[in-house]
Amino acid sequence: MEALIHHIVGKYNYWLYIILMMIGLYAMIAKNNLIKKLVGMNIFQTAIILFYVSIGCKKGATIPILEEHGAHMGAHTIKVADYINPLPHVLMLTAIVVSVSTFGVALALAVKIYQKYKTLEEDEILMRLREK
Amino acid sequence: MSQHYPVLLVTVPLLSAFIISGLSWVKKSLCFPVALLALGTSVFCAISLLFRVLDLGIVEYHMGGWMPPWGIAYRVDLLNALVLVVVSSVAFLNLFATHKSVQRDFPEKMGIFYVLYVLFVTGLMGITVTGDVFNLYVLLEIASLTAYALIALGQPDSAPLASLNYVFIGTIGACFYLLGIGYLYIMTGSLNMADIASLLPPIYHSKAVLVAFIFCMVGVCIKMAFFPLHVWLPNAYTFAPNPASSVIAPLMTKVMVYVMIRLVFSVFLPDFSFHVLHIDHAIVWLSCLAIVMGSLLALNQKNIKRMLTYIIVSEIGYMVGGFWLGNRLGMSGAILHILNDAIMTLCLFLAVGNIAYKIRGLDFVHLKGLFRKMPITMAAFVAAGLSVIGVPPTCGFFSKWYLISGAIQAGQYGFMVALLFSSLVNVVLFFRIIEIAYFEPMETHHRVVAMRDVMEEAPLTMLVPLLIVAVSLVAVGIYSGNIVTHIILPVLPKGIG
Amino acid sequence: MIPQLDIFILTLVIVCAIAAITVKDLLGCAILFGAYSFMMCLLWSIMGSVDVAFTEASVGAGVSTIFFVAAVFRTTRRTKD
Amino acid sequence: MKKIGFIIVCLSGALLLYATQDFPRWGDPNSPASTHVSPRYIQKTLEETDVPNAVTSILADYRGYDTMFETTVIFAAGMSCLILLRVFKRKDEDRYYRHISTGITLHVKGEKTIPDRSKEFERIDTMWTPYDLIIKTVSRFLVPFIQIFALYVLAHGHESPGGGFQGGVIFGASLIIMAIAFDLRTAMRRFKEKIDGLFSALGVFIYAGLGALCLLLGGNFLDYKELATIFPFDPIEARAYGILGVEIGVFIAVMAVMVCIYVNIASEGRLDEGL
Repeated sequence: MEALIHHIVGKYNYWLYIILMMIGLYAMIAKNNLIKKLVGMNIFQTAIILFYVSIGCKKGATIPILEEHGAHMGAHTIKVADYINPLPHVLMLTAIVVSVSTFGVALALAVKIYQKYKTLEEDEILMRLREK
Repeated sequence: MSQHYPVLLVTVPLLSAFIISGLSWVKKSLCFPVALLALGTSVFCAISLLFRVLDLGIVEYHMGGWMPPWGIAYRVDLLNALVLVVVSSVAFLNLFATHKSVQRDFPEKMGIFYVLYVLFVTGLMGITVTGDVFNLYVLLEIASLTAYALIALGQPDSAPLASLNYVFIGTIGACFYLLGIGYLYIMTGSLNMADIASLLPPIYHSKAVLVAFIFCMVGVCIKMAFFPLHVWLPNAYTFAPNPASSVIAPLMTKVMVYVMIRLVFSVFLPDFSFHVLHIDHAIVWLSCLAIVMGSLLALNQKNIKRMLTYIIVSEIGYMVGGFWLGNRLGMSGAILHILNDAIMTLCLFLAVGNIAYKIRGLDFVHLKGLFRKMPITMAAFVAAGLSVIGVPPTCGFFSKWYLISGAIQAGQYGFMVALLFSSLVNVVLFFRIIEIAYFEPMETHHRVVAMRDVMEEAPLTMLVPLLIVAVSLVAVGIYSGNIVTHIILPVLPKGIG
Repeated sequence: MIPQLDIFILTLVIVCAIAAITVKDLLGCAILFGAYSFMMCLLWSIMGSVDVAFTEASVGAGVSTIFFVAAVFRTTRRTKD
Repeated sequence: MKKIGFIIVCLSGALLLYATQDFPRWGDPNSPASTHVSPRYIQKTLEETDVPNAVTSILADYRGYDTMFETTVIFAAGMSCLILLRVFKRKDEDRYYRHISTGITLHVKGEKTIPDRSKEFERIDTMWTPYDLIIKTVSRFLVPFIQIFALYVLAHGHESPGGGFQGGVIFGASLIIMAIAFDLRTAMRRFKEKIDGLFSALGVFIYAGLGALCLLLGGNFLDYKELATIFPFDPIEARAYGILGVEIGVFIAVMAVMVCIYVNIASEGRLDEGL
């Protein structure tokens, strides 16, 4: 029992990101409305960001902003274990930017599709296309 | 300056994109020359880089002067250099060839069109040259994002929907790739390709590495339209505007095949991919399926551009299958086919672009009597068609020869049969078009014109690049022996039989 | 960091995600999506990645929601699922 | 489709769950991710770049090349929205004007116009008439403070969370608030489309140009310490100033692109009427 709880506490963050990602992926595949699919896509991307942020986490560490006076005391006084790993944060800043860019372009496309078909439901659009 | 070629290659087009974007608000007529100049510089850098690598071996470049595991490094070997030359020259030729139709189709948005075009090429070249897995993801997103926009500019009825579907599927692909490198990062703590490769061997049997491999490969396969995951490609490429489709179709999928090869060669290492996993047979069978299904679906089409998109799907099967044969012949065939297929696809799509410049539709019925109307374009089209079929003097024959000998050496007779079957289907496909275009009389409303056999070719600026590409089909074919011995064989890692 | 708070917010994130993809009104979806992003941002600031949380608060909960509302304004609120 | 989706989702979920077994424990300070590459960033950032916020120093210096392309992604998104939605030909659409003193609305068709800024008439939108005094007044008060906060976030990115990207988004949001509280035309009069387009290119150009400048001064691309040869800094300070320079570039680009995407979506590319 103890081992199980130990196991759960050690990994639950990774499991939850998987659940979120699957929600997003399911919405992207199974939803009919184009904008709903977009929301699914964003949830999917955010879940991956959550995963990366979880990688960077360290128990008992603080945010990766060093205190200025550390510089004068020399590098050896900075303990690595005291600061959270900053590299995944940097990667995820990039990923957030990419996701908002994709979101913007996709919304522009959705607006363009709506101008043409006056609907955002995929099956209705395909029906219109088949009628032609 | 010569040590800076790897970075100039990418940053010159990048900087020029911003200049073009500024110019598009001030003076539109200058956009095209600037783009031409920038891509010309990249072609020059790429070719010089290829010679430099031939002379000196692997060239490395460290961004910001930081050493590799900490900073981002470019690492150029012969494989990168070859693909870089292909990407830059295809983009350059296509830019030159399609200027007239861009001018006609997007008179007001020409400047922004060129911005996106140049950014797309920048993204692809960055993907090719980089030695950092995360940098590859960012550049992949640049290339995809611009491709979405370029595709959506096509037919107003269906292009936005096709593009939005591409957005969804492409984002899943890119996110799977990101997830895969996340798994690699959590296991190794590094993002540099060479560094990951040196850290992986002790943990080859870890489940996380296996899943990382699967997700990276699935992501890349989605982006390259490997058969069951190809659903976005036919619509997107068919409805894209011709100037854009003739650069996206030859380059995007080929560069993704390159990424697959790069991941296997320099991140996971062939040792893991071939000897630890034992999935090579399964992938070869899947690619047989891709080849056969691609060819059959191509037979079913009534629109010339749509037919070509399915041919691309089956060509992807050639490259992936040839690579996973796992011997020197098959791999060199696959890498040679990246080069050949880029040239063939460019030639086909440029010819289609020329046809579309003069004729309303691209369905087979519109092609009647086209040989009399546009003889030069159709001659180039036929040359590319012969190359796709694999007729000897053209380059398509040689890569197919390597692939088939590789299949025989590996004992994968199924792959050989699939290749031969698809060649047969290609014969049917192209001779059907030749028959329609050569023997059938011109369309009724053209009849008066047809009587006099008036030639009505596309403008010279579109014809000359097309002819250059058509000639290079044969030239690359003749020199393919040299290319294989001097460029491709040295790339292959040692342990491959 | 407090595990109870962490788990509470994780639950809220998942509830918001499910609500955002099931609600039958796109404007509501936009707002729920903004709430989802904001919860995510809280979660990340609990985990100590302040820069990512700041970016998500300004981008995910802020600007993307505005884009979303603008797009809904130009299209329609109707959705079948 | 729903069933296929469910099967795919379950399969990939199972695969991912299977892989988590081999992960290091969550928050483990001895995991490979925390011990291989990242310790150097934490230990050396003050020494090598003079920036206490490790995230900023990695973002703009150690992995600055990624960030340049990240900004390019944003720029590409802005250009994509512009090319997809922007309608350059002015369509002759119905327009509504309100006579200010009497409140009578005029419906104008075709090409005949009343000048948009005439004193007696004001243009109103066909779909949406944002006319709320409270919102207008509050936003008029708030916008300058938001903008100052954005500049603070930009300038203080070296020592605290934030930086060019977040600052740019906040600044862009302040302009969007103006567009929502008043109307799109008012906002566009303050911040013209041409300026917007030029700014978005200029921002990324500053970033890439700074990198190219380092290259011309004899270093590698984006090697800010070369800036010390033309500016009076020592090489370590030069890195900090280089980071500030590129952050300013990111700020300008992001601000302009956010506005560009918003106005194009909200007005379907006519930059005329909108939310």
